Amino acid sequence: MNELRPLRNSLLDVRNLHAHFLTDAGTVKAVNGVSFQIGQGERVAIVGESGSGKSAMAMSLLRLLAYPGKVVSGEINLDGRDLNRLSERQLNEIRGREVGTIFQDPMSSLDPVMRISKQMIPPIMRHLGLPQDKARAEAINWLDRVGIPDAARRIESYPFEMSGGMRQRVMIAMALSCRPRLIIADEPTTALDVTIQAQIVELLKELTAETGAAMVFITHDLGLVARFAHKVGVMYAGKLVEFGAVRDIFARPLHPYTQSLLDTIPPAHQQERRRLVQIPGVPPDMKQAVLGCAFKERCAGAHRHCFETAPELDMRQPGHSAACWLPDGLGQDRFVEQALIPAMEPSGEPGDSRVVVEINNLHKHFVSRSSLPWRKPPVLRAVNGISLRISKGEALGIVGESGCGKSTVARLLLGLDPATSGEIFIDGMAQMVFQDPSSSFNPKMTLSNIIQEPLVVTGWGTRTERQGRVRELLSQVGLDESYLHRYPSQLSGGQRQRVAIARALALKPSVVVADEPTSALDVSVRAQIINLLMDLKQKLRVSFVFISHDLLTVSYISDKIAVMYLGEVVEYGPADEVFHNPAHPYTQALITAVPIPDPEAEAARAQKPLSGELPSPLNLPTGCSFASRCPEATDYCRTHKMVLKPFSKTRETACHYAS
Amino acid sequence: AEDKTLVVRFYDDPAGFDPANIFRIENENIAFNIFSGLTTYDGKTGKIVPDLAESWETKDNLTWTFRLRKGVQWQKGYGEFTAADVLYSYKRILDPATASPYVSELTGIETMDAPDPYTVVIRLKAPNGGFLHTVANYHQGQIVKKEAIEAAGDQVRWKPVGTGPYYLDSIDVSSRIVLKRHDGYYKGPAPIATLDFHIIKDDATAAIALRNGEIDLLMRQSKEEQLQILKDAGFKMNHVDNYASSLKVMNFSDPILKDVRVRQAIAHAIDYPAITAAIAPSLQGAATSMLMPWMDVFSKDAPTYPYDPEKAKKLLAEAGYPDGFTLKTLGTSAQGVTEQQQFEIDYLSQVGIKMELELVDTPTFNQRRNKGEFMTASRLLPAINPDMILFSYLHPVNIAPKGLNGARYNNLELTTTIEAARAEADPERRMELYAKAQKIVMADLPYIPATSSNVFWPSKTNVEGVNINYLAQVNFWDVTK
Amino acid sequence: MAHISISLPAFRSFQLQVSDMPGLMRLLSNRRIQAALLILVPILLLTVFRPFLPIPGPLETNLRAMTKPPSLDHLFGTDRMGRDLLSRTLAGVQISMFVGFAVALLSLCVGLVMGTLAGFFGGVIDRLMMTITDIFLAFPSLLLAIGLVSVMGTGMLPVVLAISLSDVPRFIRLQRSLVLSLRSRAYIDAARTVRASQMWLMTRHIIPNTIAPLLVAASIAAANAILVEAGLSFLGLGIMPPAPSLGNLIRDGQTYLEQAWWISTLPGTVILLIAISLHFLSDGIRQVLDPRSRK
Amino acid sequence: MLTYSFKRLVQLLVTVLGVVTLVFFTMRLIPGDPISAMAGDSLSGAALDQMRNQMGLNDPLLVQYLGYLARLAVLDFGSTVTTKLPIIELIVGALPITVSIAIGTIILTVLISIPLGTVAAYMAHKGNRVLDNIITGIAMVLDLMPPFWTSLVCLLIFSLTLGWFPASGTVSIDDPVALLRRVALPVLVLSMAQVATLARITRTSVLEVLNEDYVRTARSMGWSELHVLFRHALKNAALPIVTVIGLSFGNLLNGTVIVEFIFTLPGIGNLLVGGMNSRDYQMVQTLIVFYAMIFVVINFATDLIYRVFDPRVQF
Ligand SMILES: Nc1ncnc2c1ncn2[C@@H]1O[C@H](COP(=O)(O)OP(=O)(O)OP(=O)(O)O)[C@@H](O)[C@H]1O
Ligand SMILES: Nc1ncnc2c1ncn2[C@@H]1O[C@H](COP(=O)(O)OP(=O)(O)OP(=O)(O)O)[C@@H](O)[C@H]1O
Ligand SMILES: [Mg+2]
Ligand SMILES: [Mg+2]
Repeated sequence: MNELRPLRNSLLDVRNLHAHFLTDAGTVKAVNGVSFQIGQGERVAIVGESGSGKSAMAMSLLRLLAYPGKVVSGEINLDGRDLNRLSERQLNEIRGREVGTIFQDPMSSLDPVMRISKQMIPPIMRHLGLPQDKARAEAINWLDRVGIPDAARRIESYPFEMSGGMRQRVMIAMALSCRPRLIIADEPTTALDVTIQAQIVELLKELTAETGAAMVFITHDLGLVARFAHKVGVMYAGKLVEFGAVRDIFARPLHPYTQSLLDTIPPAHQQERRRLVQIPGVPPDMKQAVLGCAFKERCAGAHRHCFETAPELDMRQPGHSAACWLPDGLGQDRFVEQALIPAMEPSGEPGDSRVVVEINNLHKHFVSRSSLPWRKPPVLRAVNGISLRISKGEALGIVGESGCGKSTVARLLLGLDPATSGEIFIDGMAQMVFQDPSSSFNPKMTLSNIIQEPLVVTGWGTRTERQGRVRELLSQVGLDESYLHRYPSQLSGGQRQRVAIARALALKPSVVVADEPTSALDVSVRAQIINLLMDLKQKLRVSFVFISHDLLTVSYISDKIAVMYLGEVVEYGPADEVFHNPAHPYTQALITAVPIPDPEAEAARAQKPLSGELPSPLNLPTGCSFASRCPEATDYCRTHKMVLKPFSKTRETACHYAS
Repeated sequence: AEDKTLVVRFYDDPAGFDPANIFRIENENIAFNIFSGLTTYDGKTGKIVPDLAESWETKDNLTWTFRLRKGVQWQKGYGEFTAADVLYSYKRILDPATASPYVSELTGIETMDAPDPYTVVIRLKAPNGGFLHTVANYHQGQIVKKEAIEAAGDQVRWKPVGTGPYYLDSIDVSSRIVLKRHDGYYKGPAPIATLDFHIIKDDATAAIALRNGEIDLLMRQSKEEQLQILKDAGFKMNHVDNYASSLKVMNFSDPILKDVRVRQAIAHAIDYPAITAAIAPSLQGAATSMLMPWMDVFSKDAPTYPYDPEKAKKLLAEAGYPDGFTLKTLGTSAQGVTEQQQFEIDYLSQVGIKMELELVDTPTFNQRRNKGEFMTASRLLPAINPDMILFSYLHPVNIAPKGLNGARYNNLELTTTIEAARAEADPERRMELYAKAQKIVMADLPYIPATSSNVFWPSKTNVEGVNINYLAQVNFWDVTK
Repeated sequence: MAHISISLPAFRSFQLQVSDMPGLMRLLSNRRIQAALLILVPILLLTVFRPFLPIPGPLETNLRAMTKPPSLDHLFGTDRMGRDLLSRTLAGVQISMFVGFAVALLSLCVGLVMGTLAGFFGGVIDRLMMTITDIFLAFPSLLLAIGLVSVMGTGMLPVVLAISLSDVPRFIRLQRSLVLSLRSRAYIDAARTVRASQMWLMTRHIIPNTIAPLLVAASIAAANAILVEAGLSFLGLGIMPPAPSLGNLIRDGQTYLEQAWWISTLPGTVILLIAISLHFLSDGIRQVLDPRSRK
Repeated sequence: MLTYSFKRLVQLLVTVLGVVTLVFFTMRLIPGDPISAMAGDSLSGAALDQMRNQMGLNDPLLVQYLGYLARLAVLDFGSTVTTKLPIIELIVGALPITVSIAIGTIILTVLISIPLGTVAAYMAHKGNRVLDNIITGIAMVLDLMPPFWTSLVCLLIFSLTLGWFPASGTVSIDDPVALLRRVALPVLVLSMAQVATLARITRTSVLEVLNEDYVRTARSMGWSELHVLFRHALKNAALPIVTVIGLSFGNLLNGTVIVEFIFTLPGIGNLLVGGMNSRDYQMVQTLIVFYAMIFVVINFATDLIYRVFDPRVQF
C-alpha cells in the first residue's frame, strides 16, 4: 500500500530519504523517511512548521548539508541516476547543471566580495562548455530576463550595490543559467517585502514555465502555495504527512495537521471576525525516538492506534496521499467545533470613543553626521508629516513596505526618539511589544523580573503588590505561574511573545504598540498571539497600534488601517473598507501582492505585481512620492505633492485621482 | 707586521671617548688604547710606569717636573706631541665650559708651565704623593690635541685623536667600533692591524659567539656559568683578580648606623668568603679592606672582621639592639635581588637584623646614592689611585651630595692622617701614615668591605698578551694573535 | 618579543555574540573547560597546600644540594643555591597566578566602567575616551612598564599596573563595542519606555550581558600577563628575585640550559600548562557563548 | 577618500600630541635623569650638577616642554642628550633592521599560519576535530613559549650546534645576504609567537565563512571544495586576518626588544631600551613620536588594504 509506483514521466524520484544531524547532544533525525516524485515541469511546494525538516530535506537532495548534517540513507533518483550513490566529483557535475538552487536569504547567498560576473560566468563556462565571451553574453541575457535593468553594466556590480530584491533576481538568474531541469528553492521570498515577493514569484513562475524546469519550492506561506504550486507536500517532524495536487489539498485536506494549518490563517473574506484556530503544543523533539504518529499529542482526533503505530503515507485518491489513520483527518467536525467559538463583537463601544492618541503633522528626519565639517550632511526623511488618531479600545494597523517608516512612527510614539517636528498627545502611557523575541528580553533576567521591571522602575506598589500584579498579568496572557523563575531562553517563541505582552501591560497603558509582533513566529503560534491580542483588546479596552507587513493579519486584527509609503500615510480608514475597496493605487498594489490561501481565488485574481522598488528616503521625489511606481501616474502627479484628504465619509487618501 | 684583525666583543652601546667626560669602563678601554697619559699602568704589575713622560721628579710632592718623550707622533697627521698639548689638555678639563666631571681631580694644580717643548712643570696647591695617578692614562690624564678638538666641534667624543697605539677608524654606535693600528706609535706599531669591536650585549650570546669562532676575544664575561662552559671548552681565561672592591656604605646620618658597634656587628655577621665561594668562585672573592692587596700602600695590619655571629650579637646587644633592627638597603633593580643579597639577608637575619631591600632602576639608584638618600647602599671602588679612594670617600669636603663620601664620614684624626700622607715626600713615612689611616677606617667601618671582583676576558687560545690591568683595561699593543 | 608588547590579539578576533548567560552546568560540560580545569585545579591545589607538602620552602638554600637534577628528593631538581625547584615552582605559580588574576581583574574593571560610559553615552565622552585609548595603544607598552617600575620601584604592584595599562585600552574598546551592540537591543528600549534611569539601564541591562565576553578576554589577558611578567623579569623589570615568579625561574635558569636544563625547563612547562589551560578556558567560554555551537 | 584622509590626519596629530605630552612628562616624573644615568660609581654630585646646568635640565619643566614642542613643530628631533648623536640618523640606521625583522616575521607567519589555519578550519568544518585540535594545540604551545627562552634554545641549536646562523656580527642593509642570515633566527623566534594568533584568527574567520550561505551557493553551483575554500572562503575571511597582520606589524616594531638584545641586532627596540636606561629624554620622545606615527600609518594602511579585499568598505 505504501509502495509508490514511479510515475512514468517522473523527473525526480525520492525514496525513503533519511538525513541526520549528528550533534554532541544527540542525533537529530531531521529527515525521517521522505518519499515523493516530481514530474517534468512540475512545481511542488513543501510546507510545514519551522524545524519540520524542509530545508534539511531539500539540501539532502544535492548533499549540500553541512556538518554535522549527513544523508543517512535513501535513493534520490534524478532521471534514473541515484544522486546518493554519486561521488562528490560526479555530483559536482549535477549541481548547478542539472539542478539549480535558490536560497532564502538574498543578502547572504551571494559572495559579498565578488562581482556578479565572477560568480555567474565561470559556472556557465564549465557546465555548458562555453567560451568566456559566450558565457558572458548568456549571463547578461539571464540577468536581463530576470529583470535586472541595464544588465550588461550591472553584471560588474558587487552584490552590496544591489537591493535585496535585485539580489534574489541575480540568485534566480544564476540558478537558471545552466538550464537545469530541476530547481530547488528554499523559501526564496521569505526575506522580501510583499510587493517584491509578488514580483519574484511571478518571475519564477514564468521562467520555469518557459524552460520547462521542475521545481521544489519550500515555504511557510500557504498563500504563496496557492498562488504558485501544482502540488503540495506537507511536512511534519521530518516526514511528509500529506502530498497532493494543490486544489485537492486546499479544498479537501486529509491530515489533521494540514487541516489545522489551513485554519490558522486569518480568512480574507470574513464578515465578522472569528477566533483563529490554534494548534496546541509543540512539535516533537527530533532527537527522541517517536512512537506512533508524531502529531498525536497535538491532534484532536488522536486515538489509541495513533500512539502505537505510525501511519504511512498512502494514496487516498489518485495523486493525493496522506499519512493518518483517520480517513478524513478531523473531517468536517472541525468546522462544527470552530463555529462554537463566539464571533467577536466589534470593539469600541460607540459611547466611548475618546481619543487616546493624537498625532499631528509628525516629522522625523535623521541627519547623519557630516564627514567634513564644511559639507552639508544628508537628511533622511523617515517620517514626513503624518497625522493619526486612535480612540480608546481601537486597533490601528500600520502597513507598508520595508523602510517606509513604520517602526520610526512606533518609536516616536513611545518617546524613544525625539520627533523632529509635529505633536504627539497620548492620554496615559504607551507601551511596546517587539518583533524579535530573542532581543526583546534581557537574557540574564527571570520572567518575574522582566515583567516587574516597569513596576520597579516607576516605583509601583510594594514588593508583594508587585508580585501579585505579575501573577495577574501572567494569567492574563495565559502563562502558568511556574514560569516565573525561568529565563527567556527557556521559553518558546510564542511564550516569549506572551511575556512581552505581559510586560507591556504591566503599567496599564492606554495604548500598546506592537511592531511586527508575529512575524518571527510560526503560523500556529501566530494564531495564538493574534487571538490573545484580540482578547486583551476586548477585555482591557486597550488601544493597539499594530505594525506589520502582513496585510491579511493587519486587516484581521485592526479596526483602522493606515497605509504608509515613504514616510507618509497614503490611505487611512476602517480596515474592511481599505482592504476590500482600496482607493489609493499603492494600497491596491499592496493588496494584489498579498497571496490568498485559496488556489481558486488566486487563479481568479488579476496578477500584475507592482513594479520597481521603494525609492530612497534620502532624496524624495518632488511630486507625489508614489508617482515613480504608480501605473496611473501623470505628469501632474510627478510635480505636485499630495496630502491626505477625505475620500469618503470614513476614509482619507492621498491620491490626486482617487474618487 | 701582518694585517691581522682581532674581533673583540664589546658589551654595551659606546658612549663616546672624550677624556673630559668619558664614562664607564668599556669606553675607557677604547680611550686607553687611543690616548696616552704622562704615565700609565703596567698591565701585569699595576705599577705606574712612564708613558709620554720619560721621567719625572719631585722633591716635596708639590712641584712636579716631567720630561717628555721626544718624537711622539699624533694620530691622523696632527704632528708631534709637545708640552703645549699637555697644558692644553689639563686646562681644557679645568675650563668650566668643558663641564668635565673630572675637574676636581685637577683643581689641586696651582700653576702649569712648559719651559721647553719637552718639559712640563706643575706646581700644586698642596703636596700630593699620588699625583702620578692623576696624570696617568685615565680620563683627565689623557692628553688631547687642540687642533683635533677644535676640528671636531661638539662631536669630540666620536672623533678622538691621541698618541696611543690605535686610532679610531670608524664607529657605528649601535653595532661596531673599528680601531686601526697607529703606525707612528712611539713604541712601534702594534702587532695587530685592526681591532674590530662587535657590540654583543647578552653574555650568553657573547659566549656562543666565542665558541662559534665569531669573535677572538670576549671583553668581560660576567656570568659564572658561562665562564665554566668556556673554561671546559678549553678557552683561555685571561683575567685580573681583585680589580675592585664592593663596599657597603654605612650612612652616618642614620641614628642606628652611627654606632660603630652596629657597623662592626654587621661586618661580623656576614660570611663573605662563604658567599663568594658559593655563588661565583671565579668572579668574586671576599674583600677585607677598602684598598686592594696589590696596591703599594695596602696595609696588612688593619683590623678585619671574620665571620662571628656570636660576637655580632654581643655587639648589637651592647649597642642597645639585642633584638636587632631593620637595615634598609638601596639596590638596583637591574638584576633584582642578587644571590649575594639573598645570602646577606639570610646571614643578617641570624643575628636578628632584618635587611630590607629597596630596589630602584639604575639611574634612580645613582641619583639617590649620590645624594646620600639611603641607609646603606653598595659601591664599587674601581679607582687605581689609593689616595683618591681615601680622599673621595672619607674626606669631609667630599660628603654627599657634593662628593662621593656617601657615608658622610667625618673623623678628624683620619682627615689629618690622609692629608699628611698625601703631602709626605718620604716614602717610608708615607706608608706608615697610610697604614694608620687604614687602621682607623677599618676600626671605624664607615664602609664595610664585602667582595672584590675579578675580571675575565676569555679568548681563543691563539690570542696572547691579554694583560688586564687593575683598571680592567687591556693594552692592545701587547696583544698578539 | 611579542609578549612584552603585551598584545592581546584575541581581542581583535572577538566576534562573540552577546547572548544568553551560560549556566554553570553548561560551562562545566564543555570539553575545553573540563580540560582546563583538569590542569588548573591540581596545580592550584598543590600551590595552596605547598606549605604542608614535605618539601623545603621556596627560599631555603641548601649549599650541599646545589644544581641537582630531578630526583626523588627534589622532583624538579634544585637551582644553583640548592633551593628546591618544585617548591619554588609552586610558589611561583602562586605569584604568577596572582599577577594574572590581578591584571585580568583590574583591566576588566577599568575597561568595564570606561567602556560602558563611552559606549553608552557616546558623543564627547566617547571621542575623548577613544583618543585616550588611541594614545595608549600607540605607546610602546614596554616603555610604560619601564616608567612605572622607575616610579614605583619593582614589585608586584608596578608589574600588575604596567601590564594592565596596556590591556586596559583594549578592554575599554571591547566593552565599548559590546555596549554599542547591546544599546540598540529591544529590551533596552522596553526599559526606556518606562523611563528607566541611565544607571538602571547600565547596571541592569548592559553590564550583566557584557560580563561573559569580557571574561573570555580576561582569561586570555591572564594567560598573557603571566607570560609578560616573565618577559619583564627577563629585562629586570618584573617581580624581583628571590621571589620565585615563574618568569624569574625561567630567566634564572635559561643561561644554565646547557648545564642544568631542568632549572628553566620545568617551571617553563608549568607556565605553558597554565597558559594553555587559561586559553582553553576562554575557548570554552567562547564556545558556550557562541549561539551556533550550541545546537 | 579625501574625507577619510582628513580624518586620519587629524587623528594622527591628536595621537602624536597626546603621546608626546604623555611621554614628556612621564620621563621627567620618573626619578633619575640622563646625567645620573650616565654616572657610574665614581662621579660626585657636584660634578654632575654642573653638567645638568649646562644641558638645560634645570630649567622649569614648562619651558622645556614648550621648547620641545617648538622644535618638534619644525621637525627638529634633536640629538641624544648624552652622546650628542643626531637622533634621526640613529633611528634611520636602526629602522631597517627592525623593519626587516618585522616584515620577515610577518611573511613567515603568514606563510605558515594561513595555510595552517585554513586547514584547521576546513577540518573543523568537516567535523574532524582531531586534526583541528592538533594544529591549534601546536600553534598554542609555540605561542606561549617565552621568547627569551626560545631565543636561547634557537641560538644553541641553530648557531652553536648546527652552525647555520651566526650569533653575532654586524648587519647592514648593504649586505642583504648577511642581514638575512642574521635576522633569520629572530624572525623564527618571533614568528613562533605570532603563528598561533594568526592561525587562530584564520581558523575562526574561515570557519565562520564556511558556514555562510554564499559558500553553500558556490557548492550548489558545482564547485569543488578546494575552489570554495580558496576562492570564496579565504577572500572573505581576509578582513580580520588583515587587521591582525596590521596590528601585529605595529606590535612587532614595538616588540623586538628581547630578540634584538639576545641576537645583538641594533634595531629600534635596542634604541628604546638604551634610551630609557640612560634616560635620554630626547631619544625616547622621538622614538615614541615615531611609534605613534607608525601606529596610525599602519592603521591607515590596513584600512586601505581592506578596500582591496572587501569592496563594501568605503571611505
Ligand atoms: N546544523 C544543525 N545542527 C543540528 N541540528 C540542526 C541543524 N540544522 C537543522 N537542525 C535541526 O534539524 C531539524 C530540521 O531543520 P530544518 O532546517 O530542515 O527545518 P525547516 O523545516 O527548514 O525549518 P525552517 O522553516 O525554520 O527553515 C530541526 O529540528 C533543526 O533543529
Ligand atoms: N536611527 C536611524 N538613523 C538613520 N536612519 C534611520 C534610523 N532608523 C531608521 N532609519 C531609516 O528610516 C527609514 C524608515 O525606517 P523604519 O525602521 O521606520 O522602517 P520600517 O517601515 O519599520 O521598515 P521595516 O518594515 O523594514 O521594519 C529607513 O530608510 C531607515 O533606514
Ligand atoms: Mg528552512
Ligand atoms: Mg520596522
